[in-house]
Amino acid sequence: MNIDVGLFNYWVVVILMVAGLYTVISKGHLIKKIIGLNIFQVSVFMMYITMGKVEDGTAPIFSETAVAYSNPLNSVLILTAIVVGVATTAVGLALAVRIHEAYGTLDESEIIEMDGGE
Amino acid sequence: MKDHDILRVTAKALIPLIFLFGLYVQFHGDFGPGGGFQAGVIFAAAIILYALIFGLDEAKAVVPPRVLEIIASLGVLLYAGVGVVTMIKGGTFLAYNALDPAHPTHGQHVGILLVELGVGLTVTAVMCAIFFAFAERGRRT
Amino acid sequence: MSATVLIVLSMFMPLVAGLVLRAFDKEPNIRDGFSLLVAVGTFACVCSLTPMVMAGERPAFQLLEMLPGLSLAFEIEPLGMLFALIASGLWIITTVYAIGYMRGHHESNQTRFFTCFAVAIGAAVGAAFSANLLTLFTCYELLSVSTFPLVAHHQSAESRKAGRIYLGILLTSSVLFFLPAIVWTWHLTGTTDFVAGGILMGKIPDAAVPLLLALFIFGAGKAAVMPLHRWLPAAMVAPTPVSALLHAVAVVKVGVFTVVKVVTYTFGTKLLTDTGGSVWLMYVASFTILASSVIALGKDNLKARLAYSTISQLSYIVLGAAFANELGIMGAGFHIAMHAMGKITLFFAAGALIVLVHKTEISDMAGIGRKMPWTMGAFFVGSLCIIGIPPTGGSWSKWYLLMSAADANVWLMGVLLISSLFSIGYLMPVVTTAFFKPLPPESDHDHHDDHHHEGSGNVEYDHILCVIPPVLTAAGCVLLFLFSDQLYALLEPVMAANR
Amino acid sequence: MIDHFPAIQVALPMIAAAVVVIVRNPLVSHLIATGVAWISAVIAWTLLQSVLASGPISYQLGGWAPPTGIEYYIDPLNAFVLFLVSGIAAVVFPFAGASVAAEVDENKHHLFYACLLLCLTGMLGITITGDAFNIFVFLEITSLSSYALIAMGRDRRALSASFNYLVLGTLGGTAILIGVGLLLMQTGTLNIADLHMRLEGAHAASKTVLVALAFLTVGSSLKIALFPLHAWLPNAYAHAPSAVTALIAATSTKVSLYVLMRFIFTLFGTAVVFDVFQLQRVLLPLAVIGMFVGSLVAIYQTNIKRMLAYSSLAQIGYMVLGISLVNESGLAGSIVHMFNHAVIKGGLFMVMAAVVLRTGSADLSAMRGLAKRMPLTYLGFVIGGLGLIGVPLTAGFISKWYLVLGAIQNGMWLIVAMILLSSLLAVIYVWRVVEVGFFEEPDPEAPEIKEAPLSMLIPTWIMLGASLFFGVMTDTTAGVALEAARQLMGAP
Repeated sequence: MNIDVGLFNYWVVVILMVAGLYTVISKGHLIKKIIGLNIFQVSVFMMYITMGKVEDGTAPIFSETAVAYSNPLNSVLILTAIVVGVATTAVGLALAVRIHEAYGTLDESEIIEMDGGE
Repeated sequence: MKDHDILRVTAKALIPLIFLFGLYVQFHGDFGPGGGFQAGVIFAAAIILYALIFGLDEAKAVVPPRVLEIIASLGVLLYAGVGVVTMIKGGTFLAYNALDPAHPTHGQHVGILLVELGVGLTVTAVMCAIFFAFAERGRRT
Repeated sequence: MSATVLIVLSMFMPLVAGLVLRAFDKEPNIRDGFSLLVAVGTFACVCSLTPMVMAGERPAFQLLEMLPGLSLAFEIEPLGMLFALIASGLWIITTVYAIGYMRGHHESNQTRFFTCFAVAIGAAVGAAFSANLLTLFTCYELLSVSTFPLVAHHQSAESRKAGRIYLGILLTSSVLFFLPAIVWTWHLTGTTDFVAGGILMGKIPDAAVPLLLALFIFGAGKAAVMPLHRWLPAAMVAPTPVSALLHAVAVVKVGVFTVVKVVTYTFGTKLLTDTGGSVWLMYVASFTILASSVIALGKDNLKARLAYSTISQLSYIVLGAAFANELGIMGAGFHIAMHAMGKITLFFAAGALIVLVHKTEISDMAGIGRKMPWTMGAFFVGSLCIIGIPPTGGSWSKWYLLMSAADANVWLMGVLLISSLFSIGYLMPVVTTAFFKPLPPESDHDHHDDHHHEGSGNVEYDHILCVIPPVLTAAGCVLLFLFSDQLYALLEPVMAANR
Repeated sequence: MIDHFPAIQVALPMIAAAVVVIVRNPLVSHLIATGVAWISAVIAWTLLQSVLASGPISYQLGGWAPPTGIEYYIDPLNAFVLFLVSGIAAVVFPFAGASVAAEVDENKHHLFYACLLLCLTGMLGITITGDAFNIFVFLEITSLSSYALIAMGRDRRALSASFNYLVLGTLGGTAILIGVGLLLMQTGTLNIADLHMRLEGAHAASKTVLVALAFLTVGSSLKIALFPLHAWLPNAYAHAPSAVTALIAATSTKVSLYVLMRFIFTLFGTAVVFDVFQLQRVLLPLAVIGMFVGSLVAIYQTNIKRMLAYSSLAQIGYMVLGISLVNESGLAGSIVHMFNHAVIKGGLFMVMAAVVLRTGSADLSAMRGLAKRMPLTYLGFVIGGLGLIGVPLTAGFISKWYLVLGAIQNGMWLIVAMILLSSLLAVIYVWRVVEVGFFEEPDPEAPEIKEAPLSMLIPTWIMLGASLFFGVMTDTTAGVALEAARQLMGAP
């Protein structure tokens, strides 16, 4: 297969995305699910940053010497998305901690069993 | 870890520097890389470091959780407050130009600084609160 | 009072009364008196509208616009007038009867009973006055829901099951068939109003006419055209006043009323005769008439027998509509009135037997006529009316239906005649058993049982509140025979519109 | 002042959330939240009237003109949804007091109300914004606060339910983020109106757009809980604090549905979605299956909150069905059902909140003979249930009318039968509850149960009264829905 080097970042994005999704779906351990979610989200962050990159562009900070800047919009968007991701992870971990306190386990199938199969 | 002198001394030396760097990132954000988010995390890092070295109770004495809640809310209020002020002054929500109609650029400076300050406050408080919330759990059980 | 006020009063008085009744839960006398008062008031309102309609007016009233272009509106035309008169008039008598029955039978939850009863009557009058399909459908559903507590009144497992069958069939059929039929009509014509002569002419492909008609007929499950008749026998677990007024008059008549209304005011008889869209219905209705008569013959339980007789008689009306000619419509309209009067008499008598001597099976009724001459006499007159023998009103409706069949499909005259024989077969044995068989010697067991129920040593054979109503309605059967010209005059415009 | 209503609509609950955290007093928090919800509702009503009278409103945040800046864009559709969300909040917030006092720790009350307000902020934000990325941000605000709210339920199952929701909700949110990213890649803009203009031309049928559509559809379907992406919904509804269930069930899936509509009709346009990519071929079967699966599973539930949750799944099927009919009547049915179902289901969950408060259980067996003990509450259930079934004179009938009309206009007779059949399944599960309440005698040994407090009864009846009111006075619901559908379908 002929892999275009210019699309290298996107290949990484796809691999991370699928790996993250797979982890979320296949792993029964709640912490691993959160890790999977994080990987999934990071892949999207990468996608945004990659598409904002302008060849030979510098970071979008005003400078006398620079010729081209990368698109600052993508960085700004992803900054927001990262914050959202952090918040989600925090809430997820907090829930995991409380689930561990309430059930004594973090394994999804055991929790379902303790809930009576719902 | 209170007994480790090296850690204590290093931390005492580092924490002010971290704060200083945080302030730089916070208020230099409109010229260079930086802003409220990053600065907030840096501030929080300083406090978390303090908590790690000197213990949770010491840290809570410095910034009680109740204060964190208030700071977080104040940050949001500051942010929203700027928006409200711009509306009162005749612009749309967060239209900084309206802060100083005679010198729109000046208005923008003031506006972005205040908003970023709000963001910084909230992020600091929330990061610390998250840390405290998790750190506390282990001790209870 | 203006017509609008009268329309509003005659529909909403029962509805509001239903709510007010709840407040008198602890005061049975006030509650029952109030029920009676409202019944009389409603009937008075309906009556005072009658002269206007007879004079050719069409009092109308738009309540509100429910959907853009679709409103809850009411307009009184002769058929509706007739139906409203029957429902509200018989309500008075039934209320008197119900008070006697419910107290004599020591029923629980009497307040709920009278509340739901009032709401059901309000819905029936609303259906009678409705000016478009949507309003009719709304009242139809309100009637189904409000009568459910009446069917399941005893709260036993059996009556709840019957209630489920009742509501299940009625709701399913109406939602599954009636509603899409209305939406389809709206889609085709942009209106659902009842217009003399129909609205569908030229708007619907010929092939679709039987289909749409089928949706309407089976959608009106209350008309109990087979195979959607199962709810009617099931509903017989209800207290007898309910069976009498609702399941012989209001509920089932809303069903056939819908059928007649749809045939005359939505399709128009011309469309149906031109396209032959109602031919299939003649056969289905004929089958229903014969099949349910045969079933009725085999039932020993009096109320069950009457229920199957009702199914059969309802299909007379459907058949009249299916003939889709002026005499058929006239016959259908007549039969709505005649059957109502006759069947309510029969149910009143059956209920009196239950509440006074606790007899439900026909074979147990030997000789009872000698003890209860008035009740069984009324039963006899009612039977004549159902069978269609002078001097009762039923003979007129049979007459028009036969004439109509002669026009539309001669062979079906045979169905009408045979089924009349059947109805003699299932009604007359009751009368002969009651009057001509000897009364069996009363066993000790019976005494004990009666003692338990009545609180006195002797069986009470005539409770005034249970005996007067059947006698009154039996008299009504005869009066309808004598004064049928009034009825004819009322329905004449409907006939004219279908000429 | 009135010019700034779009901004105030979103900013006010956010500010209030911050204030509530500072104030900390449960009673004052409750009062603030209630007041804010009422003001929001008034603002939304004003906006709706203004949009209907004088056309769409555009509000430029920060004074930057679109497509550069973030724009709040209000047309009949989202004005309608704004009014729906804030109206429901205005009824549920005062109601929450009694229920929350019984179900949530005293020292968390202020945080509870803060989360409630943030949730409201998020939903209003999603609805009002005209910027695709902004939708994602507000969506996450809503989701995060709902995770927290659900986790506050008494039962430990609330925690696992919330976690489940978090995982699936994040996947959904991120899918929307990916979709928006792909569109940004293709067009370089985030403003929805601008995106639409740029997508109309050469890009319309490109693979990137197709993938973006796929991600956006899947993402919003997860949040809507469209079958088979509904796994999070039943437990989340069943175990959340009752007042939260009432709010979330009534609004959150509806807002997500709005997002889907916005993406399909405004962002991509019907031509791209339905003519080129044939999305209706996916949505239609899923909607129909959802209708049946939801209703059938609901019939077998003994926990009534769970039963209502599954019924929501079925009702969501109706709404998506309306979209996939691709005509004005169907879409209007979908929009009006969004409103009607919100009112009906909100009311039903409020009834259940009262039942849970008094009996301590949402189980069917606990409701035996309850109609005698709590007549007004139980009558409420009957009214709501009739609305779910779609009996005329209730709001549910109006939506069914338009859905059936839409299907008939397409000549889809099978779909007509499906819609009606599945609404009959509702009769079964509603009637079970009605029968148990009215026609069974209460357990003689059970403790005496009082009628629900007035602070719950009044809001419940306002909600259910609305379901009756909007069943007969349809100017605001069906009228606006038709207008919105007309504009979305691209008619002049």
